[in-house]
Amino acid sequence: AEHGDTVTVAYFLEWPTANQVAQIDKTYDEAMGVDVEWRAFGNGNEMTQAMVSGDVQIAYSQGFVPFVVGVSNGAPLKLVGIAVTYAENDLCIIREDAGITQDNASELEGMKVATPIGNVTHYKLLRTLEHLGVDASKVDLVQMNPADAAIALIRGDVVMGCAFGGAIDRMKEVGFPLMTGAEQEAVGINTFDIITVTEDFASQHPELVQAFMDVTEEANAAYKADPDAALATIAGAAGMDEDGARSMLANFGFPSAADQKGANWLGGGVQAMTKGVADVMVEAGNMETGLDDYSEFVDDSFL
Amino acid sequence: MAETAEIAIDRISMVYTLPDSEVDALNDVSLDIGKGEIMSVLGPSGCGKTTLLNIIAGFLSPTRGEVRVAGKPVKGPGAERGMVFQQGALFEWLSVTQNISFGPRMCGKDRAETADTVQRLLGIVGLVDFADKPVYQLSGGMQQRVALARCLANDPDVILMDEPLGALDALTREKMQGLVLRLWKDTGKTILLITHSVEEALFLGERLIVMAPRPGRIEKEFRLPFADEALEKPARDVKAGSEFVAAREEILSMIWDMEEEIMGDNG
Amino acid sequence: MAETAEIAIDRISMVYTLPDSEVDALNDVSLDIGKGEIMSVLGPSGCGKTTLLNIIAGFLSPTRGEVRVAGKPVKGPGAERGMVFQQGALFEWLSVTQNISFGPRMCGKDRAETADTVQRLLGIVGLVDFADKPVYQLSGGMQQRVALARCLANDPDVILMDEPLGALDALTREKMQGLVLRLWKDTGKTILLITHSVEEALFLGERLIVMAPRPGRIEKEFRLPFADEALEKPARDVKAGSEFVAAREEILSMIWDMEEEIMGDNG
Amino acid sequence: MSRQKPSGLAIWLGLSDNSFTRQKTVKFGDAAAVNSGRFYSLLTLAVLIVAWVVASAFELIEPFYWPSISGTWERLVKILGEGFRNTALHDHVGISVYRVLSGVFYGALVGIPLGFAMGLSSIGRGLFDPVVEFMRPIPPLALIPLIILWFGIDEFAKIFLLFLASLFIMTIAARSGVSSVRITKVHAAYSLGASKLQILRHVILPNALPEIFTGLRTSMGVCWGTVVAAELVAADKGLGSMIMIAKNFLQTDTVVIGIILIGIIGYIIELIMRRLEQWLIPWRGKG
Amino acid sequence: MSRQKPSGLAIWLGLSDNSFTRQKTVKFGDAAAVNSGRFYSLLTLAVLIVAWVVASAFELIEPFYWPSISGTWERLVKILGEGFRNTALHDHVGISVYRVLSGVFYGALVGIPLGFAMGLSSIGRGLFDPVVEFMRPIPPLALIPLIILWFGIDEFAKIFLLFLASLFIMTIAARSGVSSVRITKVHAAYSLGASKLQILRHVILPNALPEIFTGLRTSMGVCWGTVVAAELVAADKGLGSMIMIAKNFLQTDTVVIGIILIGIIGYIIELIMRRLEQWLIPWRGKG
Ligand SMILES: Nc1ncnc2c1ncn2[C@@H]1O[C@H](COP(=O)(O)OP(=O)(O)OP(=O)(O)O)[C@@H](O)[C@H]1O
Ligand SMILES: Nc1ncnc2c1ncn2[C@@H]1O[C@H](COP(=O)(O)OP(=O)(O)OP(=O)(O)O)[C@@H](O)[C@H]1O
Ligand SMILES: [Mg+2]
Ligand SMILES: [Mg+2]
Repeated sequence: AEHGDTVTVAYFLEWPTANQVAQIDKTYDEAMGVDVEWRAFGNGNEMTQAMVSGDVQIAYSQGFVPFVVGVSNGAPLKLVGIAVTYAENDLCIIREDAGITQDNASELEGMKVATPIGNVTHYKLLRTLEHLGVDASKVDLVQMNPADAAIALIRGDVVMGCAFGGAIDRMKEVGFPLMTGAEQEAVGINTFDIITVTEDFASQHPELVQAFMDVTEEANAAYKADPDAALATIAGAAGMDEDGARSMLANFGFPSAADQKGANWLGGGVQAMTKGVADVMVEAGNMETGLDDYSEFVDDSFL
Repeated sequence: MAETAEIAIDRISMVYTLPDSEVDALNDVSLDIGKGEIMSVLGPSGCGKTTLLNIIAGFLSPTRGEVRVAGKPVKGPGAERGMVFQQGALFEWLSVTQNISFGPRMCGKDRAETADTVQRLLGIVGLVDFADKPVYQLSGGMQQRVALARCLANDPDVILMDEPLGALDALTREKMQGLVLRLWKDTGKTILLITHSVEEALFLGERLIVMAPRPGRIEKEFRLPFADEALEKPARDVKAGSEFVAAREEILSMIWDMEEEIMGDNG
Repeated sequence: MAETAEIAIDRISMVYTLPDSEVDALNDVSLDIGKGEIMSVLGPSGCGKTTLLNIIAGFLSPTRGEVRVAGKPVKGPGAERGMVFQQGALFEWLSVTQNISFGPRMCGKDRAETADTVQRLLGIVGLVDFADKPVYQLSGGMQQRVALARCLANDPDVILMDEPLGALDALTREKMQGLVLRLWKDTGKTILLITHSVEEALFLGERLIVMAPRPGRIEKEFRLPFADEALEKPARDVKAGSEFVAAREEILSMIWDMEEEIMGDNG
Repeated sequence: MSRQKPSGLAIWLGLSDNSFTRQKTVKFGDAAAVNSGRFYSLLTLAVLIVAWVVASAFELIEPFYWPSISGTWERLVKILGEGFRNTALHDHVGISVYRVLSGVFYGALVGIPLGFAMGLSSIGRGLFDPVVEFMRPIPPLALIPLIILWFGIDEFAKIFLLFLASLFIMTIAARSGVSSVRITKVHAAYSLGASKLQILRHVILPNALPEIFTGLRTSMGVCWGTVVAAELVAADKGLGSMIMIAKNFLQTDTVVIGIILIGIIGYIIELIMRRLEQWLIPWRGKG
Repeated sequence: MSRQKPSGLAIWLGLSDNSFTRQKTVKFGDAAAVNSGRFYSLLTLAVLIVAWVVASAFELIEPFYWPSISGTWERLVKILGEGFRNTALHDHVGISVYRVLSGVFYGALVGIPLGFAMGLSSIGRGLFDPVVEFMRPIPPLALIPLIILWFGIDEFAKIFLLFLASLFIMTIAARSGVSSVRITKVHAAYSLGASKLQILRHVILPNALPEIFTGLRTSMGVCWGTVVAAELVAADKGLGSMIMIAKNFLQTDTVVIGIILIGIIGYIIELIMRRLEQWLIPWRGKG
């Protein structure tokens, strides 16, 4: 909440990011001159809701899809940067004993698949199914957060579980990715999380947003310079052990501010991609209508 | 209209309107009760006894007619008309003393004076040792004595009692009858007492009204000597007297016939 | 030991052990009740009347002594000893007929025969028109008539009644007393009846036992003519007779003194 | 003093005293003198509806906080026509109701005999008391994590959760039903020659029915609350999951429709139970 | 026939009849003849504990499904020492209890006057009846999505949810408390010269206290169940969030510890309420 001098930032557990060093070291608090409260969420949609209610001002690493869903429904959010890219950390794991691979993926029709609904994982699942020629409307999608999805997959309640974060490691004990991150990227299914702020917060406290982005940028740079130095801190903040954090971080990319300004990202790529995501969600019957243009919700001025 | 009656019941009728019918609970009832009189009311179930009492107490307004107490028309309940109910009308969250002092406290009477009154009444009803007990710890008979004392604490001119001893066992009841009689003699209050017991009605009424139902009305009125007698000789002697037994007989058969006529044999 | 008594109560004592004390509910009580006798039991609250009845019924086993019914020691309840309780012992989920036929049905009696019995009993207690009503729709007096009929349906040798009329109003009660008396006369059952009403005890007992508490014991026994008288002349004449009034007086003062002695004036 | 009779409408609306209250001089504190106040109920409803219409017409509230009346209506029509996420609305309702009924059914199936054993026998009471006393204060919701671990997310897991929610309520209701039987009734039955089994069947069981029914009503309410939670965690169908998924898409109108449906169905369940009770246990409270 | 007195231990264990039951010839169906059966309770406990020990020792169950006894103990010691996710255990407990108490408090604060208004006045009843009747069957959980949208994830939102959970319970309890006042008591007070305000204060209020207290007890129970759900969403502290987060990390031992704590605290709350009731309303059920 924004009680005068507190800023609340939403983040995910089991989602180790470079800036968590700054979270733990309270670099954010110092640079922004306020108390920064970090609240863990189970999915990006709840982040949107909390931001709509005014309790959260910044979401670090919100999924792209919840953002699109939110702004399409009139939620006053702004995308101000890219948090992480992570092709390999958001996957659909299929049970080994199901006997299903990319070649016979259409057998998924009529089976139960666990996924958080209405976020990046869901979007990627839809795109993956589309790519593999599976009729998504015939797959029995069960709304589950990653941790629950992992349990359901391990127990065999679902044949495939889609999740992000540490849950994937647990899932891999009983299965393998239907498509790897690399395979997905190859066919244009990109995966990244974003930094969003509420419109009010951006217009009333641009200096705080700026400071937040600056600290993040520095933390990313510091991490890239010496990944191992910060590993213990990051793992602790993410609620993971060091091995798990290391293997996940290995697949994370933290694009620099300069990169983000480029045409691939906030220079135009993101805006286009937003529209693409919206179209997919509308087509799959999950969203009523998309907007014609999402560029007003993207603001690269804080990079 | 100049009148000497403490309670003047002037041609009252009471009709309860039910969704599909009307009940004539009282039909054109008139009755005068003199100051300092004790009157008992007897009658089969549903003949309007409670209705009559509630009208005098001011809880109900009659469909027709009016009741005057001490010359003033009754418009609502008032502290000059005390009530004693069958049971369950004590405030169980209060102690004996607090129950008795309830009236004076509500009326804002002087505290010291109230304390004296309570002390005196506790003595009269024989509950001095129980002053600070919560009332729910008392036996039924004791509770009714508290109810009597609570009513007397406000020093009402008229006391209306609706089967005050109805829930007590036979022995306790006889004792309580003596207490009521003593109070009547000592305080000179005007008392109207409803009862189901013929014996009690005979014993406690200078006058006795027998009511009949459908429509509720006064069927017969008796003037009786027993209440006054009982002030002089032991209650048991009064009740064993041949006059008493004969009166009891007469009234019993009267009510018996009344019931038979109304309900057949299915009471 | 050859005996003619239907119920032989042989020096029974009953001690209830409480966590910190013992209650002598009955102390060395002996009593013989002849076949076809009707006996009433009177006594202040807590003198062990119910305890005594429960022992005869076989619900309690005495601490010492034994009870024999028709010569056989009582070890538990049995269909040859019927019970009538004060109230609330009817099965409210059953109709009048089902209540009355409960005993025969449980004992697996012939259906047609049971139906006849029920019909006959409905006639006796005057409830033919109410045969299929649920019992909770009946008035208190009617309910007790069902209880009587239910007890009779099993044709027990002995009927034990614990204040069967205690919850009824005065008029209904008088009528029910007549019914009990008639049943006794017609069926010739052995009846033991507990009551709090002196009048009832006098009226319904060929013999009357007055019990006293602490320890529970039989204080006095009377042999009375009124039950037999009432078979010939109207109940009201019996009760108005000078003999009756005198007996009433004697017993009342006896109990009165007993109570006074025990509890002082705080009943 | 004869009085004019007020109009039937005024009485129905609660604006005039009815025949019962008319003759009372003191009404304050007299529960029987409080009428339905229907006029004011209608007023409340009117104010709420007008407020919604006005707010919708002038777009005073962002639709994701509270939907417009027309939007909600359209959404309702759409869901009724197309269903929500490929499932017809009545299927969502049906599956939730089915889960609740199953949970209550199994809860009663196990809980009633358990309660009888505990109320009738020292051994039964001793054996089960520790478990019942310990499990009772644990809200079923807190068990969701364990139940997911044990039974996964299938129908069985949900119904098991609801079963647990109703089990202890039913056990305690049956136990107290058994314990509340008047000893005079049991004694009367013994004296009429009934055996233990007959007493169980013909006296104790009917006597416990009212409390068992109260237990069923309570169970229904609790399970109806719990099914929403059970469907939050993992569900493809059911009113609870409908609300959760709609929430993810910020479809506040669907959320509101779901909540209203849950309210209405909860109310209907309560009404049916009351009726059933009047019909099956007419003697209730009349012993 | 004098009988030998059984030993005090045998009576305590429920193996021998105590002085009350000893003299009864028919015990089946007699609730007063059922003793504590303590021996069998101890047996149940012993069997459960032995089963856990054996299962742990021989690793019969995957710790994922049910933790080993030693593992659970170690985890408990660890949580007691270090806390769970940087918050001491007593803080988790404290915040949950605080939320429940706040919710019940505000529920009572609003619900009691509301119930009084509804029980005492036709206007009050009319005005609030539609809202209360409609909201009552809606489980508070179903409102979570709306409450997050409106009030976010702060303390306020959680307490508001609990407030709603207790509000209707308290309203209905207060209303039925008011309606259950015996008319003879009110009439007696009028005849003793009491004014309406005095009747409200000195008759109706004390008379409604027992039902209000029952409402408080029910509220406590319901809120204690709801707090777990309230803490599902973005809670960093509280027993509910502890269980949920532990489940996410498959820490079944912590889940079990959390559930046991929730059970124990729920039980303690119930005990305290019972004590309070005996102390504050000694006249309960004795009117
Ligand atoms: N509020 C009411 N509405 C409708 N009818 C009523 C109401 N109160 C009483 N009656 C009817 O009015 C008649 C008289 O009732 P009332 O209570 O005065 O009788 P009662 O003589 O006191 O009877 P009981 O001896 O049983 O107390 C009865 O027929 C009763 O059913
Ligand atoms: N189960 C019990 N445990 C302990 N004491 C008991 C028990 N039942 C009765 N008593 C005591 O035994 C004595 C006799 O009780 P009992 O019920 O037989 O008296 P009663 O004559 O029937 O009284 P009442 O006229 O009030 O019915 C009383 O002092 C009573 O308190
Ligand atoms: Mg009356
Ligand atoms: Mg007795």
